[in-house]
Amino acid sequence: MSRLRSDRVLSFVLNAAALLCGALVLGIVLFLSIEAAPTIFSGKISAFFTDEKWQPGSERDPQFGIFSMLLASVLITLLAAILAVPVGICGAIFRVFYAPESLAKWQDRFLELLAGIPSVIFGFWGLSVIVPFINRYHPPGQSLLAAGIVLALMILPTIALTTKSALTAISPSLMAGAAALGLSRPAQILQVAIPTARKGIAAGCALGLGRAIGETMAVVMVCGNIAQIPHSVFDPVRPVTSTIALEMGYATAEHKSYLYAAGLVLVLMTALFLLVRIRKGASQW
Amino acid sequence: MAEESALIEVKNLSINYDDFAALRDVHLTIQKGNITALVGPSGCGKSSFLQSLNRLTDLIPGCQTTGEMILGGKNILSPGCDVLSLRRKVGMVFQKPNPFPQSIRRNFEIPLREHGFSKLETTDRMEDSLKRVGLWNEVSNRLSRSAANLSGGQQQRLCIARALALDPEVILFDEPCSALDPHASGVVEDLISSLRGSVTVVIVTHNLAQARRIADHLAVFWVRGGSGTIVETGATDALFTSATDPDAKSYLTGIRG
Amino acid sequence: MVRSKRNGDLYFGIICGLAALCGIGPLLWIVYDLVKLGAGRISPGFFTDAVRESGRAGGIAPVLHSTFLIVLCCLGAAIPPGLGVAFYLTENGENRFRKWLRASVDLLATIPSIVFGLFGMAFFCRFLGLGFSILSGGLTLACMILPVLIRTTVAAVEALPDHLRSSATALGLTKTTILLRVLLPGATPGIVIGITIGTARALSETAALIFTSGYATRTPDSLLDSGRSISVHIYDLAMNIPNGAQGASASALVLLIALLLINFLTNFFSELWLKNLHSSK
Amino acid sequence: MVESVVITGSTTVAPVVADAAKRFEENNPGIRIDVQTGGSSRGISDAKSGLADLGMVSRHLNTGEEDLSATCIAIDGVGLIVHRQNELKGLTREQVIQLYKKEITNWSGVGGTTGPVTVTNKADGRGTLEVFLAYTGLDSADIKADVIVGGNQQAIKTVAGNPGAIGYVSIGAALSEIENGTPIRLLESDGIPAVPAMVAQGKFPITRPLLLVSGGQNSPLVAEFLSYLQSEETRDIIESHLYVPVAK
Repeated sequence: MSRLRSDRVLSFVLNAAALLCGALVLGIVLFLSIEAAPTIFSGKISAFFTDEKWQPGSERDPQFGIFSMLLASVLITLLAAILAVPVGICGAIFRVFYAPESLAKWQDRFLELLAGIPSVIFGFWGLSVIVPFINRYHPPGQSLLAAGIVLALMILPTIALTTKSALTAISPSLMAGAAALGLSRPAQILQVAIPTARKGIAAGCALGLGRAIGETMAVVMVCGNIAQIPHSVFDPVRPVTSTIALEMGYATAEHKSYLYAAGLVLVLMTALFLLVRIRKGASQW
Repeated sequence: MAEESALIEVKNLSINYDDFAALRDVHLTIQKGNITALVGPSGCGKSSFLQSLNRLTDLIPGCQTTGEMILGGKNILSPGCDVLSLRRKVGMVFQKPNPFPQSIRRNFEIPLREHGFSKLETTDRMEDSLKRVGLWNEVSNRLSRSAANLSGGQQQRLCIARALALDPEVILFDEPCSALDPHASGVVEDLISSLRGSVTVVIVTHNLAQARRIADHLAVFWVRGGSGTIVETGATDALFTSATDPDAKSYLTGIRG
Repeated sequence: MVRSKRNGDLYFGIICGLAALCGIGPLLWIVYDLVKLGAGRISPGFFTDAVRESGRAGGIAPVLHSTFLIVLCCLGAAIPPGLGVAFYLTENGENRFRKWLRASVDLLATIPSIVFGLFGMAFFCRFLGLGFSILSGGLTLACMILPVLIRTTVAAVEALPDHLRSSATALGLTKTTILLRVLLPGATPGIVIGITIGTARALSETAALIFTSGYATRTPDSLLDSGRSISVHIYDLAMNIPNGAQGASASALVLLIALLLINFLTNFFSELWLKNLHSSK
Repeated sequence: MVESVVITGSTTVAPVVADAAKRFEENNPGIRIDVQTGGSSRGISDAKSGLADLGMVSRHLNTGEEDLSATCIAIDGVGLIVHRQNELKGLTREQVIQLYKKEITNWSGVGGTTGPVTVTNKADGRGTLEVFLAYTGLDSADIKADVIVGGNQQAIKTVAGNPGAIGYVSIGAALSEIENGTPIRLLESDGIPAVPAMVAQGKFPITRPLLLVSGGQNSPLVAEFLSYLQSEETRDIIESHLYVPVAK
C-alpha cells in the first residue's frame, strides 16, 4: 500500500514538474505579449512589416521596420551553423575515432572551457581580432561575417560535445559489424556511425542554433548594428537581440513596447520553425 | 562431406590482451567449403580466435597476435596484410544481429559501393543474397524501410545476406543463433548448413547438438595453464564418439562443461 | 586502390584533427590575451579584497560570494524540476501533452537570454516582489538552464539499455524504486554533464542577470540582497568602465579557472561513481 | 532596520555614484545605497514611478521630464575620436555634420589624408547620442552610420580597431584609455581642444550634465547623499573618473 502511495507521489511530482515547465513557456510568451500589447492592439504592429527602416529615435520620421532585423537574425544563425556544424562534427570524429586517449581528454577539457567563456569576452575578442582583420579587406569590419565567426566559435563546443557523446554511445558491435564488412575507417564513420548518431547530433545542432539565435552580448559588438538588408557577408547587420540589448535600457513607452513586440516576433518565429520540424517528425527526442 | 583441401592454416597462434595470454599455441587447418565448429566452455578464447581470422582483434586496444594464419599463401596476421580486402574475403556474423539502423537497401549499398560495385550490380547482388537467405519475399516491398524494424531472426538473416553479398570465401559466425528464438534459430541454422560447399564456414557455438548437426569438423577449446588453446580437432562424428583428450571427451559427452 | 584507401583514412583523420584545432586554436588565443592583460592583477588579495574604483582596483571577493550564491540558487531551483520533466518525458507512452512539452522545451532553449532577463525582472523582481536580488537572478538563470538539463537527462536515460526498465518492472519494483534505484544511477554521468554545462552557462551569463540580480558590489547579507555575478562584473568593466580591461581580463581568468575546476571535479566524481557502481555489482 | 537608498539609471553616471556610495556607506554605518544600471531612460522612468529614490541621467532633461527635480553632480564633455594614425587636428561643426550625413565620405574632404571614413554612431536613446544630436542639430534619421555601437567602451574599441573610423565618446573615458595606450586620438571641436579644463571653463561646445533626478519629496537621507555628492568630499572621486565637478 505504501509502495503504491510512493508511486502516486512520484507521478504527482513528475506531472507537477511537467506542468511547471509548460507554464513557464506560456508565462514567458504571455509576459512578452502583455508588454507588447500597446503595439499590437494599437494596430501599429503593421509598421513592423511595412516600415522600411528602424529609426525609433527620430523625431521627424520614426520608423519601426523589423524585417531586416529578423532576416539578420536568421542569416547570422545560418552562417554560424554553416561554419560550426561541419567543424564541430569533424572535431568530434577526431576526438572519438582518431585522437589518442590522452589528447582526447584535453580536447574535452578545452571544449568545456570554451563553452564557459562569457559572451562579452568573445565579443571583445571578436572586436579586437576578427573585426580589424576583416576591416583590412572590407571596411568597416563589423559585419555579418564577423558575427557569424564569433557565434560559430560560441556554439562549436555544444555541437562538438553532443556529437561526441552521441558517437560514443554507438554500440561497439555495430562498428565491429561495419569493420567486418571490410569498410575503411572513413566509410565506417561517415556511412555507419554518423547516420546512427544523427538524432543526437541533430539535437546538439538544434541546441547550438537555439543559443545562436538568442545570443546577444557577443554579437552586438561585432555585427555593426546597422538595420539593413545585407548585400554581402561583409555588410554590417543588426539582429533582433542586438536591438533589444542596445535600446531596452534607453527606450521609453512606445519604443519599449516595440522592442518587446520584436522579441515576441523572434520567439514566435523560432516556434514556427520548431513546429515545421515537428510536423516533419524531425524533432522527436 | 565436401572435398578436402586446406583453405586456412593456423600455426602457433597466440593472442595476448596486454599481460593476459588469452590464447596460446593454437594450430588448426580449416578445410575449404566445410563447416568448422569451435566449441568449448566460455572464456577459453574461441571468440578471440574467430575475430583474429579477419583481424577484428585490431579494434581491441592492447590486443596482440603472434604466429601465422595463412590464407591464399599470405599471412593474415602480417602487418602488410590489407585488412580491408581481407575482411571482404572473410565475412563475419555476430551473436547479436547488428544491421545498420538505416534502410535495408543502405545495408547493402554501404559495403558494396565501398568495395567498388556499381549501382546496378549492387541492386542485383542485394536481390541475389536476400533470396539466398530466404528474406527476399519478406522484405522486397520495404527495402527503403529501416532494418531496425525487422524481427531478430530477420535481422540476423539480413546480416548473413549482407556478408554473402560481398562474395566472401569464408564467413565467421560468432554464436549466431544464441540471441534468437528457437524457430528463428532453426531457420538460421538451416541457412548456415546450406552454405556448405559454396562458402567456408567457421562457427562458434555453445549448442553441441547444433554443432553435431551442421559441422563437418570440430575444434575443442579448453583452458590449459591459464590460457585457452585447442585440445582436440577432428571430424565431427569421430570426435563425438571417440575423443581422446579427457576434457574434450567429457565436454562433448555432456558430463562436464 | 588499397593505397588510396589507407591514405584516405590518413587524410580524413588529418582533416578532422584540423577541425578540432579550429575549435581549440581561438580558445588558446583568447586565453593568451586574457593572461597577457589580466594575469598581473591576480594575487591572493584579488580573491579576498573588496571591489574598489568600480573594479579597476581592489579584489573581487564580494563578486565571488554573490556568484556562488546565484549559481547555488539557480541549480537548486533548476535541478528538481529539470529531472522531473526529463523523467516524465522518458516514461512510456506518448500523448499530446508530452509532444507539446518537448516542443516547449525546445522553444525555451531558443529564447534569447536577454528576454529571460526581461521576464525575470517583470516576474521575479516586480510581480513576486523579490526586487533586485540574488534570488531573482538565480531563479531567472534556473529558467534559462532548464532546457539544457532536461535534454541532457532525457538523452542519458534514453541511452540506457532498453531492457533495464522492463527487467526492473519484471522484478516487481515500484515505479519510484525503478526511477530512483535503477534509472537515476545509470543516468547520473549524463546528468552530471548536463549540470556542468548548465553551471557553465549560468556562470557565463550576463544579459539575464543585469536586470535581475543587479549590480551591487557589496557582499550580500541574504539572498534578497542585490549582488553582481562575476560575468556581470566582467561585462561592466569591459563595457562601462574606462580602462576596465585589465580587471575584466583578470576576472575572466578567475572564471575560467573556476570552470576548469568544476569540470575537473565533476569528471572526477562521475568516474568515481561509475567505478563504485561497477564494483558493487 | 537598515535605511536604504535605491539609485538606478545611466551607465555613465553609475560608476561615480557607486564609488561615492561606498564611501558614504563606510562613513555612515547602517545605511545602504544600492546602485543599479540600465540607462538614462530607465533612471527617469524609475524615478517617476518611485521604483528608485534617485535616477541617474547623463543628458539634459527633455520636454515632459521637467517635473522631475534634478541635481547636477558633474559635467562631462563629449569629444570626437579617431584612430591614432589619423593625423587630422580637429573638425568644425559643419564638417562633422557633413561626415555624419555622408556628404563627405573621404578623409581628404575634411583636410585629412585620403581614405574612406567609417562613421560610428551611438544607438538610439543613448545620452551621448542626444548630446551629439543637440550639438549638430541633426535628426537621428539624418545620420548615415556604418557602425552603431552601444556604450563608450565599444565606441573606443571600434575606433581603435579601424584606422578610418570616427566616433564620439565621453572625454573622460577617452582620456583614460589614451593614457593607457589605446590607439585613439581626441579631435579639437571648433578649434577647442577636448580636455576637462575647457569643459570646466564652459568653452568646449559639446557637453552634458550628469544628473540625479527624483520624482517627489526627497527623504532626509537622500538629500544628505545628494549634498554629499556635491561636496568637496567626493570631488576626488568625480575627478578620478575624469569628469568635471560642479563648482558649488
